[in-house]
Amino acid sequence: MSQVNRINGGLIDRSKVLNFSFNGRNMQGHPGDTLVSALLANGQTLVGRSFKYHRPRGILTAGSEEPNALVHLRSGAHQEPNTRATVTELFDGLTATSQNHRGSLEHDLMAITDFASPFLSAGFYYKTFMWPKAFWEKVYEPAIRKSAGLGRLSMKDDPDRYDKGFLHCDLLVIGAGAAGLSAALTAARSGARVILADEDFTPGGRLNSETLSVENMAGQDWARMTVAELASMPNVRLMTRTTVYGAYDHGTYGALERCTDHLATSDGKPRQVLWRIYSKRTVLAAGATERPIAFGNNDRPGIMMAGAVRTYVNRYGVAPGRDVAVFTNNDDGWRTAADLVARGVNVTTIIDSRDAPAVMNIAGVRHIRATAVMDTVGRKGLKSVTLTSGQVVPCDCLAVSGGWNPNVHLTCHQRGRPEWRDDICAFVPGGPLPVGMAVAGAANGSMTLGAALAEGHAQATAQLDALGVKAKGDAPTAEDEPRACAAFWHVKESTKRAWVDQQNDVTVKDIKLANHEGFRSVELLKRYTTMGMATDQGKTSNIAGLAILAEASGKTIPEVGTTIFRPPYTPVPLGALAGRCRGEDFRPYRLTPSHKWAEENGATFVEVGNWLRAQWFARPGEKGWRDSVDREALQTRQSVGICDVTTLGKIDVQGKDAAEFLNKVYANAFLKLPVGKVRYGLMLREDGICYDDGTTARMAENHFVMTTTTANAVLVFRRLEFARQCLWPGLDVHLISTTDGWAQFAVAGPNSRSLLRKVIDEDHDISNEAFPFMGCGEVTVCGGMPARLFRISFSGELAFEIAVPARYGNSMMDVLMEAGQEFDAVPYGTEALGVMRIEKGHAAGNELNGQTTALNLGLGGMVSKKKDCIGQTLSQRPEMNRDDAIRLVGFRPVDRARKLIAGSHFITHGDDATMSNDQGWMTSVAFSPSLDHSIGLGFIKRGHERMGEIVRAVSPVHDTEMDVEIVSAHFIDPEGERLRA
Amino acid sequence: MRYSAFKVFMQGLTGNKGWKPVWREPEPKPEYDIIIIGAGGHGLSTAYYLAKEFGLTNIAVLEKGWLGSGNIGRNTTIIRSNYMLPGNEPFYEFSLKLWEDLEQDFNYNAMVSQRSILNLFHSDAQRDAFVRRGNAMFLAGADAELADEAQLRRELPFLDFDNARFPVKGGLYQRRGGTVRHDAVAWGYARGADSRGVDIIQNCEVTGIDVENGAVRGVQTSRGAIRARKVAMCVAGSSGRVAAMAGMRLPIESHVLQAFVSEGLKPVLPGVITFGAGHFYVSQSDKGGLVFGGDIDGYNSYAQRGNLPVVEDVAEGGMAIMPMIGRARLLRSWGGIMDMSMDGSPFIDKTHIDGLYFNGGWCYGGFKATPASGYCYAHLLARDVPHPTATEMRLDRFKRGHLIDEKGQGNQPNLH
Amino acid sequence: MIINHPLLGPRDAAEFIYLGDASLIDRPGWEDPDADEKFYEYGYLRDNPAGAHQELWYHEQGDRSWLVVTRNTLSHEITNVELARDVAKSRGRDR
Amino acid sequence: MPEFSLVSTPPLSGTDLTFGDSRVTSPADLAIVSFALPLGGESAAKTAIKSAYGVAVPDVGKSVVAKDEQARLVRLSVDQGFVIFTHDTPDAERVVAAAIKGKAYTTDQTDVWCALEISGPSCRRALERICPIDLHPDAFAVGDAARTTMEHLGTLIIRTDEHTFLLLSASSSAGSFLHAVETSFQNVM
Repeated sequence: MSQVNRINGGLIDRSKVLNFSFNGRNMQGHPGDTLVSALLANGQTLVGRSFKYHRPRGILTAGSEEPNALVHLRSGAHQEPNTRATVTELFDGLTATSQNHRGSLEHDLMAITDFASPFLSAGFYYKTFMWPKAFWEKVYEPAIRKSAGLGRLSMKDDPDRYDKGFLHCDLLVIGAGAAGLSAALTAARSGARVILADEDFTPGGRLNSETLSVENMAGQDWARMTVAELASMPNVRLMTRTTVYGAYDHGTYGALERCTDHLATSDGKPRQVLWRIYSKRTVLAAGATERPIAFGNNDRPGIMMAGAVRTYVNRYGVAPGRDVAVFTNNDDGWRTAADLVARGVNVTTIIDSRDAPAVMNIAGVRHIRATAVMDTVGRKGLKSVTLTSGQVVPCDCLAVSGGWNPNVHLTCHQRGRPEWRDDICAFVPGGPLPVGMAVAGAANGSMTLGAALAEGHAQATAQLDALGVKAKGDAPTAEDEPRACAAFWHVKESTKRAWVDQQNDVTVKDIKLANHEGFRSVELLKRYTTMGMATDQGKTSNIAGLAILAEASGKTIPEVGTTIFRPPYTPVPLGALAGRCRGEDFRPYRLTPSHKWAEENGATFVEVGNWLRAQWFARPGEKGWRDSVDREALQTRQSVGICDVTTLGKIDVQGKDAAEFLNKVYANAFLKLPVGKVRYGLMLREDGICYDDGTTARMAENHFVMTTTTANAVLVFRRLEFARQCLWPGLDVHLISTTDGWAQFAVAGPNSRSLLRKVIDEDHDISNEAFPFMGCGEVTVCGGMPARLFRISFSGELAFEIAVPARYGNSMMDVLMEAGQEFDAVPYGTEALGVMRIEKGHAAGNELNGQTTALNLGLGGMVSKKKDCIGQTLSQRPEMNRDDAIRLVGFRPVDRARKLIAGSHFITHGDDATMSNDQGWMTSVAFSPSLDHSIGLGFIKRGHERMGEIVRAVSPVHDTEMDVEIVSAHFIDPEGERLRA
Repeated sequence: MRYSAFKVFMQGLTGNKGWKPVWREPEPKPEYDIIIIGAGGHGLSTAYYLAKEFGLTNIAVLEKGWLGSGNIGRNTTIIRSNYMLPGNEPFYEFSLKLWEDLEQDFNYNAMVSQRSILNLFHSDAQRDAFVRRGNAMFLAGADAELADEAQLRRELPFLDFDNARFPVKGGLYQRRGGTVRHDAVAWGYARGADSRGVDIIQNCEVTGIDVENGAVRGVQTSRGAIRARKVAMCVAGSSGRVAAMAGMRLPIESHVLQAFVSEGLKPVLPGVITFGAGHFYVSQSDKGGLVFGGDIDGYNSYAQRGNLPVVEDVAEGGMAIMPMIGRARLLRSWGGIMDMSMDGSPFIDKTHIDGLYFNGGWCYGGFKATPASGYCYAHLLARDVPHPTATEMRLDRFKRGHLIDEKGQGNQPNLH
Repeated sequence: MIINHPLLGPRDAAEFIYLGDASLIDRPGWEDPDADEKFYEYGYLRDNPAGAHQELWYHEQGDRSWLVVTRNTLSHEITNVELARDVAKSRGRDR
Repeated sequence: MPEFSLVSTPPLSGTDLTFGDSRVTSPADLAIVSFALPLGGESAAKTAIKSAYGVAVPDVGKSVVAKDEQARLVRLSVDQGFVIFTHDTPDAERVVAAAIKGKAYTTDQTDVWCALEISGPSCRRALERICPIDLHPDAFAVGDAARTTMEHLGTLIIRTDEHTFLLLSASSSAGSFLHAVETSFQNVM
């Protein structure tokens, strides 16, 4: 069997054959086909199963509103669930499988749920599955979850690439149907920068599906000609396969371009591009969506929207059936019959719910007026329909038209609320539209072709006018076709279930039950019945649903109103929304200047924010990281170690008032810091909590170099700019970051001075007398290279930090190591750095965690009461200064062989381990190779008064606890003699 | 009407014609003992517990829109008690325990599903903080479990372990955490309160709060004046607007939080997973949708909608941690308005006006608090003393310097 | 959102960092007799209006200027954008 | 003669990539010095800069080439700008400070940044993928400059010619920056 339903005509290229498969069955189609048009051509009308009742389902529409024809597209890691086959462009080698069935599509074992439907009414699950209590997670829910859901993810990493981009234009035209083409043409000819976006692969909208004429030529031809003209203009960007899915603030739109979805492979290129379009003005010409009528068993394969039937015949050259009947409440449905007959497809009957004469005379077609379809026969394919008159009409395709709903979605993404228009029985855009948006054509309720073309032109003209551009040209013209419509939502005579939301299996009865039970707001209705919450977001169901609710609750449709339309217009893959930002490209890497050296010398790296820092440098023979870290820390304390500390934030602070400025942003005094000196600075937030710390050096009278912690570099800069611009704009002070500009190395240990003497040019005296602890200055190294030297120490040893321009950083590491050879200098990483800072009791991120005060940290004395500074006043609030406040102290295990655990909580001996007895927690732990046991820092209530006390350190998440002794946080050289040596 | 499997079966046999309305639609009376402003989750649960636990039923719950239209109807449905600080953790654990018995208690299946919640960590410092937190949870009687990378590789093989910018080093589980069908919580509480005599009055907007001599006397509404000696604000998201009617300025900003759901998919996620190196958390609903979210947009807003940068940021986090979701599609996004407080923690307190009570400042953590918030607020309203688990949730704590700042971000609401 | 920077023209709000109410410019004096109360109100209480809101945005990925943006919190419409430095000066802030 | 010597290894040095009609290169020896206009001393600083470079300090968001074509002045904000010029020794700050007679606060920014010059007709199509700024010549003319963010990286973009852009980004993330630019070209080729 091949393409049994293919007929003449349409916009397909019969000269090429495309092979594809559906559920393993090989079929053929042509370029220009969608998967559905090709399936129909091959006689495949059963395509999927519904969500709840697993009803056999076919094809309802020919567009992105499709609720039924959803498939798994492609296979393996490329498998894409819930793909609308109606808009899937056919390509050679396409494979698709149906979803949501156990067993085959034809014989779905889950179809049993359909027979249990009396017990599965709207919201039934809220009323049962409560007993026994433990059964929900174990029995009921797993069963529900398994049968729910639709398509299946492959569980494999998405193998495709995605990209994003930014576009700017004067006028964005959304939709390339009659109104959109008319608007775009008007704007383009006027010279404005235009973007015309359409979700389809062939622009033209309904023009491609109809037999109407524009400018005295076939609509299809006019569309093709217009598109060609637009494509040739440099000021126009024509974007096909592009869905504008969301209207965001101030003229920003989200759009998804499907670049390779119509190809067999992406070939290394991005599969899709997510565009952010910045438009000055927008014309929304998104068209309209035809809506079904609810009647008994209206969900059978073969029952289709009347407009879709025209699309398959006129655009794709496919007859959706052999014997077609039409059921309509409006004039438009009649054109389906006329077009089919013109193509030689047998149309037997037009059933019009209106008691009105024939809209047109169509030879050989019977007109039954004031009648409706009440029921249908044919579980896996339509066989006949039964009318309210009792008459049975045999047919294998029923074309249904319940009228058209303007696609108002994007008009509502901000504050717009649609307004009801009785004359077209539909909601049209209302309320405040997104800024800069105008609506044209069917989307605005201008349902005829002539009106759509005219309105596209008029709206574009008005939008250009607002931009100060004079529009050129006249509107294209066309005849206005008959479009009269009479509201008709569901067939009351139907006793069988009548579907409103086909995908989620919501029926007229469900809506009536929800109303009866009190779920009378349309939002409650939606939530209770799940109407409109399926993958089609209710494009074909919502309006009928709320009309039925209105009827049931005795309200008018506008009183009931719509639910809120939310982005996206059609679903957007998460891969596209993420773009390139996944895997290693999730965020940029920042590398230290000596990164290459570290790589070559055995470093293991660790993420510190976006930085990669050397964590330790393994040497051959070392069995684990502890070996390396212990060696690095010991050797630094015994001789000299070198560590790249470039990641610390560096801010150049200059200006006549720089000192005064620093005095305001630091808790301690900076006004009188002498030139050539460094001072430790403590920064508070305005709420009095410690924020950041670092050293600031006075390089010259009006020039300071501030350092911040690595984590807070950007945040501190931001706050300083706030202080400078918003709090004290009268100060002459200027800030610029130099973090990346200087490669800075800590050179620490008793031999650090000796080492540096070999590197620093001889004319700079770095003796203890000339360059004492907390000294700083500009020096030169290696024969005249400018450098900065700071005598500061994080390790507690005699130590310096030396900075050279970053481009010399890698070389500087080499030089320092070479110069250090005679001292057995070691490079050390962040772990050894951490060990040494814990040995010295210095607070770092685990202690400066945004919850602790200077008092908690034992730095209360640093907060000057004699001056104003950020945080000073609020730091004095009573509960932040309680006598029993937590204090930072040191801890060691009573059994020295045990390892302390960071995150343990402290409990006083004799107390139960409960939250009310919680005394504090261990913040940081390390193994001290110098002391040969585990040491820790932590906060404990009144810690400074409890030296020597033994408390319990409990860690229930490790199911362990141990006794620890409270000790001074300064484990090594508490007098600080070494660093002053 | 009591719900049960038997009732569903019998109704099914008789065409589902015998179901009763779940709640009445009463006209407001001129006076009540207590008026609760806001028929969201917290307001309805407050009414329910007032009626059920404290025997007070002459109560009106006034709702501007439809019941459950606040953040109870637009959240990501997560329940958990993985807090750390003494002012918070006992309260959230109390809430989790109420969740565990809720369905039997109010005879409504809200699908409380203790599928576990997992917070991933990516650095040693994060691990230390999670150990501290997990231990605090134990001290408060909650459960916590530290998982290492090897365990997570076994349990969640689809996470990006091998190509990640911020490799997963482990995670903190709370196995008792999970999800709940959020709307059903509102409906269950509403049904339970209504059946005990509470008047839930929808489409009734409070337009003014009547205060005489420092004491509350009632409220003005779009359906006329209603008198009461006790008025309880319970309108998180709109707290600023309602409190302004009583002349109050609050330590709260209103911010928009977006949330997202994908198309329905066959089960892929066992529980709730939170990425520790970006803004992304996700669970999967019983219908199959991936329900996910991230950070707030970050600017003051009452608009119930957000912008693209956050949508993209959340998707980036998702793809970074589980690149298998690339071909799943975002179906729908929405925004809710959050009462972002100055330390990230809520308030259940009296106000300076006699008889006027305040419940708000839930940031984006209000859903999980629904039962305990209602219970504790009911306790305060009925007895005029705070419930023992909510003693710290006071409005004056900032003046005193008592901060309940789990994240350590200070007095900048959009960072909590 | 788009913020129309007074010097640079329209820029995506993604380039900016949001702080909060522009009343944060009005930092109280530390020696005021009721400084405790004033700092508490400055630090913690907000008008949080549903409507026009003057607020601080920092152009971090731009010219590093702090801006005072007047924006409607219901519609997100922006009606005015000023350099915060100018606003601060006009409110009497100096050094 | 000193015992040790330092070798310069600037990030991206030697980058030279071709994508169809376009090229991505890393300019050699590009020196960058920031100047800040002192509060109250703005006009003196501007006068000094004008006399040093023969051109007035441009408006914010603009750049201008010095009269002798040896430097480009970029105005980044109300009180700050860059002097960008070719200079191969690490004393650029002193050179600029001397030229403007110390009338503005100067800071060496050479090593803070890495630079890519991208030129050719396809540039805009590639930049469209990462750059939020409208680069249409009507909106971003030759000489225009903007600081923005590209793929999470702060970037300064300057249009130096119709189809030529100079991009500066933080030197520590140079590798990720090049990767972002390269990927953009690959994706549009």
